[in-house]
Amino acid sequence: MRVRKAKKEAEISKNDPRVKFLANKIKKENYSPGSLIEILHTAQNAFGYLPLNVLQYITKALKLPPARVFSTVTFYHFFSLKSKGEHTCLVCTGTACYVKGAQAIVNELEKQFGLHSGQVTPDNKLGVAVARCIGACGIAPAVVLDDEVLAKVEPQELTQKIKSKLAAS
Amino acid sequence: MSMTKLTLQIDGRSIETESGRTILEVCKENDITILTMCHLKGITDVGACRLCLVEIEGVSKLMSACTTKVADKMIIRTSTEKIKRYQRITTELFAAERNHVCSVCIANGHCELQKLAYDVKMDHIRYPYLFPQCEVDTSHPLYVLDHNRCIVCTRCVRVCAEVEGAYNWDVMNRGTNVRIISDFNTPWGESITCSDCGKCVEACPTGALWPKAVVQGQLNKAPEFISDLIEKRKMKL
Amino acid sequence: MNSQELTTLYDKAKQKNAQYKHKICVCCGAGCISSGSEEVLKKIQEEITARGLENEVSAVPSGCMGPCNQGPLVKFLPDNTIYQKVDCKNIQYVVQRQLIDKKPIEDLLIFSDSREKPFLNADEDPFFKKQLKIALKDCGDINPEEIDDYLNIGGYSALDKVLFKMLPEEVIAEVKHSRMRGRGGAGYPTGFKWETVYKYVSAEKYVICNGDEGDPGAFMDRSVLEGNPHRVLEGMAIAGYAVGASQGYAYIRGEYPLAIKRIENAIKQAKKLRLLGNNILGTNFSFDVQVRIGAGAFVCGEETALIASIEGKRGTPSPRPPYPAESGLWGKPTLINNVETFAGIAPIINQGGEWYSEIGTPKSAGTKVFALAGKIKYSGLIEVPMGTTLRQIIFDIGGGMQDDGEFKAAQTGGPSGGCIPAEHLDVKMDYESLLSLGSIMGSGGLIVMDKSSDMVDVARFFMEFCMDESCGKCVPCRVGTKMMHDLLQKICTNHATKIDLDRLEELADYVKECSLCGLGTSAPNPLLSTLRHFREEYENRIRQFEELQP
Amino acid sequence: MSKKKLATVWLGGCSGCHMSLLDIDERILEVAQLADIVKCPIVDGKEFPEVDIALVEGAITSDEHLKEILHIRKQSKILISLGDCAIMTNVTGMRNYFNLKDVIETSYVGSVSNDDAGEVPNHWALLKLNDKVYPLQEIVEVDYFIPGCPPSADAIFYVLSELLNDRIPDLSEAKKMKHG
Repeated sequence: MRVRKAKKEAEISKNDPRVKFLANKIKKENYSPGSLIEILHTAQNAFGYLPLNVLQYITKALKLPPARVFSTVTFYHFFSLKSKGEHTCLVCTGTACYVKGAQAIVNELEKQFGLHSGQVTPDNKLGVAVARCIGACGIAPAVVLDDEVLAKVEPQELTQKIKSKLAAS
Repeated sequence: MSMTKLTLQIDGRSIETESGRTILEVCKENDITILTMCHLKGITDVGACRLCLVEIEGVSKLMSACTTKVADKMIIRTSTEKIKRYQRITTELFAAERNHVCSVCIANGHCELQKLAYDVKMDHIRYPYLFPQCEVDTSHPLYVLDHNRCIVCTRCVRVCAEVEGAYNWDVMNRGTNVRIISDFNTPWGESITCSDCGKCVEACPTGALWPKAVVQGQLNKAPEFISDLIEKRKMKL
Repeated sequence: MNSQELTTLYDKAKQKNAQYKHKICVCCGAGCISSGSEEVLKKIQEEITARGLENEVSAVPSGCMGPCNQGPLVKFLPDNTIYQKVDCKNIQYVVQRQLIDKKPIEDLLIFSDSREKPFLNADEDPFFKKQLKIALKDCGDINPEEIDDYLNIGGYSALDKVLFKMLPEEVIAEVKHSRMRGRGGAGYPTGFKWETVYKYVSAEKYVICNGDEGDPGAFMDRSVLEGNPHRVLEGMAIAGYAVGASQGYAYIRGEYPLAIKRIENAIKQAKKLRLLGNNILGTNFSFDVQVRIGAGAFVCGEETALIASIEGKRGTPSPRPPYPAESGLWGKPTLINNVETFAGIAPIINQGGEWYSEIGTPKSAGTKVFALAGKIKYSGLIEVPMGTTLRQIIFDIGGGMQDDGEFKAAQTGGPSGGCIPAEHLDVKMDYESLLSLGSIMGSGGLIVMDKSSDMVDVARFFMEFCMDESCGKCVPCRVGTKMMHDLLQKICTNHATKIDLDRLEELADYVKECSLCGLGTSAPNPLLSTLRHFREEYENRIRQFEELQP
Repeated sequence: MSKKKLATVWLGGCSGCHMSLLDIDERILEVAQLADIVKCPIVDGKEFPEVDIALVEGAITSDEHLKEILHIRKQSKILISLGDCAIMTNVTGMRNYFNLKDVIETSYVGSVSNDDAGEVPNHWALLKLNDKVYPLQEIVEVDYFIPGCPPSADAIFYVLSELLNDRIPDLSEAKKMKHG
């Protein structure tokens, strides 16, 4: 038998309110493996992303194989294993937005902040992502800036808005 | 479930069999060749490689032989020109997806993918190679995982979960970014679930999983060993 | 609560509503909210209170009214006057003129900026007049967050009817008689699906509402869920009664937080009144609904993948048979229908299958919701009888092309559908006609394109979508869509030869025939349909490249 | 029957395929009866002449190769990809997973034996490597393929003798196909 030398991740603090929140959710879902995705949603909402030690916590609580949990997390685009930045800018690139110039927005963000989809600035201030369709086609092109849905977005106006947000924070 | 006798026709041959079996099982019993890659007798079939597709009269879609049960009076065709054409494309896509460099592969000469290429008479690949950058995980003391040679048949995943019960493996990401992972995409050698049994290595059809103790040209896998093991486990001695 | 008490509830709701002379609905669909409609609603409520009209006028949020790019929309009932692009600044003026002076402001009425004479009663405007709303009927007229509003229009009376007056077999017969077909895309007859699930004997069965509307350019399900969630719940409960299930799941895209919020709220309210939960209306029938939130995977709209996702796994599809009707969620018989399908159930029960079956065409009964988007004057949500022509939809309802551009093609069915060229503008929008043109009905996304659209690039766009959304399980879809995308990219950048086009066509046929699930088998559709109707665009690019060669 | 013209070419490969060609041993006399070998890495000749059959070993790795293969395609009635490098880039293509710059740095500077003292050679006579290595069929139309690393002498002889006798070779029927 070989010696097992699994790397230890930083333990998560039981006093962290987010952990308590997560623990409650897991209890509410009856520790059922079937509710893995609901629990992951809760964890991501609480932590902004899914740190490895949180995944380990969930894995233990639900008595699931680690690989099952990791494979599920990486399957869904909603879940992120990396922190996405203090401010997030989500550009919808669904068909309607695409037809109405979402690409210009993506290009402008790249030009102004040097960020491709899924990237974060080195100082972790701003993260840029694209969505496949947020279902707001009537107001295309649409952008979600920190949970606020912006309609008929003009690239320059958007970057101005982001810049003022960054300056304010 | 009670078995009922039924008669069906495969490639013009009339065959008697029982209900509850898959088309693939019936074909094998009757020496009708069906190409497979993700199938391994004894573990759950997933119908992923699409090599075993057959035509069934009255069914508009092609059906995977490994997951479709036989029915009375079914008329099945396994080797029409259309099916052969599709099998060749599947093989080409397998070969173009990752980096299958036979000449320097540990499994050269003992590889199911290589054999498949001969079976479908693939002398070259018509599609551009994707040349993805793939890792080689040598962290396990006994075995190597080489993603360059992996075709994501998931035989390792199913053997580990269903036969060994360790559930070390699963698949991460999606699309062409899928990769076999152990635990949290942890190096295999640091897995807390792997029991070092080596069943995944036996089950792997290519040179993606191999024992370190073997040199090129000597690798000889025995996936049928897994199938036998499953049969023996069912015995009540 | 029993049936008697439901009647009392209806009376109560009616009474409550009767006291108001006017009702102001402010569209709080996701589109209008992003144009600031919540603020508008708040201001209107303040204005009503300031004028001391709170006992005469109620101002409530409502679901989607349709013309999403004219928002924020405010509707005055019972006059049915709709104001568009309402600004917080002129609310005082609007309320004064509409409610007090009774002199509506023509310049602010819906479509006033593009029609010579706007209509005081919006239903007379061609945009609304040519529609027939069944699934969307009450969206825009009721407050989706109040069950009273739904009860006021006879909500849950269909559930009451089936529980006390109909056997499950009779419910199924009624749905079969309506000839309704699944609105999720494939168009499988709803009644037959119900019957199949009904016939399997099992102590546990499940009903799933598929709200994983992932097509880019489609927002029908979202609007129904946001605008009238109780209608969907009622449909699910009726389905549960018919097939013998006591647990339902509403699977909704994570991208639709408002829809999730409203359906969760609706479940809570319905449970409180015992219209969901144990012993509904005092009968032996129990039915509970849980919400499951999708996590960003288009493939989860496929039934078997959706089931895997509800079970907390990777959303990878499985080969069928066995069909979910036999072995679905947790291996039990499972009925999966689309949001819009469930929204159509209560009207069928209330008004009869016969009534429904007479709407639409012989093979495609009823109405269909479409999401109009792209280069069209009035984009938004519409509902028309099946068999309405594409021309009627775009030019009569949608007001024609944006900036009077020239129509080139309409894309239906999203990444699984195809493009319809100008010469087929008179195609009837029903399942068979669209299929014969190489497209599909799909869930109802309808993107209009003008001459500036490059059809090869459109094909590439959808192929990229399918490639990104491929779950990676089967080889044809995983590698085939990637290869096709690369070849399309090569054509788009003018680097492809005739051989590349041949390869592309061979691959398209292969992926269509060999893929495991619907995502793969339909992934080549946008490519095949643009090849069929706009082949010269592909060939021109190839010719350009080949002429450059030495 | 007039004598045919035969050429063999060595592009981005290890010349192992040519070794295998030589392994047809005395059967080369049979080939010589039916064809003249007019161009071959060991026969001097500046221009690539018009030929009936060209056997091409190796992948396309540089501008030079690209120019050559386009010219060869024009000059040849039948073009045969000889060996795995020509067909699937094989070992030659193993640099395709990396940046060309990294590959060159690693080989000339970073490799352990260099003690970081090496430098990237820069001489006009050296091949200018392309970013990626391509198999022949991605650049030109190829008529026949003899896979293998190297292909067996039997396979090579079989294909040659069939073509020289105006028959169509089928490697899969003769069970001579071999990858790797």
